[in-house]
Amino acid sequence: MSAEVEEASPEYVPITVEFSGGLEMLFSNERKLSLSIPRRDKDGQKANVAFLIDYLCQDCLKDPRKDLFVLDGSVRPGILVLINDADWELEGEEKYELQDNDNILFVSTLHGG
Amino acid sequence: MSAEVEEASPEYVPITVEFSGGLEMLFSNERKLSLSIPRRDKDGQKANVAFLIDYLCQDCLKDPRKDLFVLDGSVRPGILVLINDADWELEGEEKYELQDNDNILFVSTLHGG
Amino acid sequence: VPPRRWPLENSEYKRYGRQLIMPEIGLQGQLRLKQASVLIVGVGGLGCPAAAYLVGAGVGTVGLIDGDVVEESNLHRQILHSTARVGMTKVDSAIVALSSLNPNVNLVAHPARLTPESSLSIMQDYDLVLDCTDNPASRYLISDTCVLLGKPLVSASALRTEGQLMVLNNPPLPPGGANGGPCYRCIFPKPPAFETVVSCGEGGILGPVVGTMGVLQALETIKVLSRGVKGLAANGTTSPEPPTLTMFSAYGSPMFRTIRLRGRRQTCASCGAKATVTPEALKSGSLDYALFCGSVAPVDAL
Amino acid sequence: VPPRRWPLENSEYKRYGRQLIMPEIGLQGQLRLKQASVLIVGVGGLGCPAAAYLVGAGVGTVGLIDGDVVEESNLHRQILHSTARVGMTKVDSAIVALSSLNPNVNLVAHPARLTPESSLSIMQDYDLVLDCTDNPASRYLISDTCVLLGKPLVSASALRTEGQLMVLNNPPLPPGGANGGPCYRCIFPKPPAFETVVSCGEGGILGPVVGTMGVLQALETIKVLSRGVKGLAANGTTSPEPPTLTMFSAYGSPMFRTIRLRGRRQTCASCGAKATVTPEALKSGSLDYALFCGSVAPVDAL
Ligand SMILES: [Zn+2]
Ligand SMILES: [Zn+2]
Repeated sequence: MSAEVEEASPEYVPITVEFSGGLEMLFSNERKLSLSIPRRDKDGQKANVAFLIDYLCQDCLKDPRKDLFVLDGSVRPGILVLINDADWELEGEEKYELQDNDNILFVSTLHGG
Repeated sequence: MSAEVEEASPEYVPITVEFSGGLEMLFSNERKLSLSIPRRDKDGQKANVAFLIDYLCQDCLKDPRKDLFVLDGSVRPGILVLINDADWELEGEEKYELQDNDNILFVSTLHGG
Repeated sequence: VPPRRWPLENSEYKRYGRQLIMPEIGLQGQLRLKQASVLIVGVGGLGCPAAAYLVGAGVGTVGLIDGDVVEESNLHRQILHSTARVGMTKVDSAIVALSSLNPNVNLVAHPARLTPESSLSIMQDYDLVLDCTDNPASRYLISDTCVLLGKPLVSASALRTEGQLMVLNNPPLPPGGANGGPCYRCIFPKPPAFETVVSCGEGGILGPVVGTMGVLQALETIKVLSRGVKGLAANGTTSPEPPTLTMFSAYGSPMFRTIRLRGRRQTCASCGAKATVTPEALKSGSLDYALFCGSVAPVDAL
Repeated sequence: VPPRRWPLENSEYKRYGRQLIMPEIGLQGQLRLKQASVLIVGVGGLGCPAAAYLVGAGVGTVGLIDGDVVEESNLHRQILHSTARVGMTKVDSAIVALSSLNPNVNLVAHPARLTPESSLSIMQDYDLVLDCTDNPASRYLISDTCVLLGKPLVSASALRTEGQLMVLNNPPLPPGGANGGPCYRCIFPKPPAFETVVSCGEGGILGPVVGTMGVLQALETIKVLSRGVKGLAANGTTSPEPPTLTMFSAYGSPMFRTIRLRGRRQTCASCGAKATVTPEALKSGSLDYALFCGSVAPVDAL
């Protein structure tokens, strides 16, 4: 499990990750995670949302149905990714570099009525 | 009118003030004001919410019915004061010292149904 | 009547199946709803949608209290009433609609105004109260009575394009119980000046605004009841959620805002350690709610 | 029919007075509501409360389309229907309730499923469409048709304890109009995998959750109509509010959250400059919504 450091650190970016619309079921029914993500990936690049998605799959997604979250290396169709309450397409999508205290929300679209 | 400076300054605290529940009618129907308040009052004390209320009455409240906002020097009964989305009683009420980028919300209670 | 020992009837599984299968409700929650009784004070813009969803959800007993009759100007927002029932009491009109939606719910009619003399005896039989009224005097009276009787209170209000929602006295500990939820007086110790109170008749009201608040009252009620309100009161645990005020503004951006509220006020006249609002004071009429709220037309306002 | 030159009748001033007196609506807004026509697609948990408040508010013409009949399992949340009307079409059942609430509204029945063959001809007569359906294939079909016809779309959905609300294609500029509001395909270019789509029957639904979303759809509709949707489309001004998604979670804290959405996607198959969704493609059936959404039961899902 990741360390739950709150304050800024030279090595880790503290962020909040949330799941909604049923996605929380894949993450042990946790709706909100406080995570500290390495600031750099193994190639020394700054951690971005693509890196976070990998990280979540490896460290947080215990459910065997990983393909309900990612498909072909990307977030599955029907899942909105929101960076600080804005559609990630407004922020650079997977290439957005994580900042301290960012909030990343993954929402599954609902279709019922 | 106050200067609408956004960045931090040694002399002014930038804050947002909002009105809701009908109170906006007293403030020229403005629901949201971006203000810069002097950091110190004339006695050199740090600007607090009491100071802000005085400031609003003098600089922003053009409506002659000032007594619908303050009464006997204090915010009128039936008006909630919220500091960063929390009841001001959780924050020290009138003595709360304004911080950069604080959000102060004045809400009139509604009674209709 | 002893509590039912057996789960639901077949037709109840069918009718409530869509909410039963959710972990948040489940069979246990549905049985709690069925065993529960709630009082809706005011069958207007808030009370109509609140009643519809509570009756739909299978709350066992729903009481309705209102002294008014249906008027044409109500119909744009008071969706249980109808054009043909203009002139009928709101309580009777609502019961026509509600019993046709779900005949399994025990509907109790109180076609009268709530008064300081009647509030204790009317409210004591219910587990939870919804404040769907439209004036400050009623709001203080209902809150005081809820504190005295140990009932949680789901309170909402609306005017023009805005609405407010709070769950009060939850958990409903006796006066002096510091871990109880705040009451209406904790949040608003002093009533507003009479001249600042605007009614929906004067200020106007957009139907879906008050409708949203009423449906949210039904939701909060179902949340409290399905968790087990009686257990909460008895074992003195704190509410699972800290007290909040949900603010709604139809033309705001965002439309909804959630405010953290204070807990109980130690000096509260109603729920504080030295409360002056007692059953005797209430019944004797020594607490003049209308005067307290600065009105000249005392009980008429209720 | 030329637009009415004279203001409202006396009984209309009485019935709509509480919303008329608000500056956000006013006489102008009320006349716009009266001259407007809206189509509600789906008369279930979303459509029932949405229809009630739109009919209450005096929208001139309200069309209802649904191919289902009322079932007992609907009644906990579909508050226009009744136990006695189980087995009746949802459209007819809703019309019974709505005409008794407000006989002045022209109610149009479409007791059928919306299909790619019928959607253009059914939707073209309306000013605005509410998506109150329950499956992805319908949602793409409705959005595509709204873009082709230049109609704003008020879309909501709900499941279990959560809901989502968006106003799409607002302003409703023609495909390629970059300042138009995003459509459903701009937000969700690819449909979800069929096996991840959970219906209310499978997943459950709490009545006031879907009820809140339906009432909010009525509110957004009234906001768009009373501002004057036709003017908006004609003069090509941008929407007064940037596009947002309102998310509701009954057990969340806070319960509501507002998300900023992207604008139109230049490459959108429906509203983009090189749109492939054309009236001809739609009518010819070459756009297989059910297949696109991965379903095996094509039009049945609509
Ligand atoms: Zn109190
Ligand atoms: Zn598009």
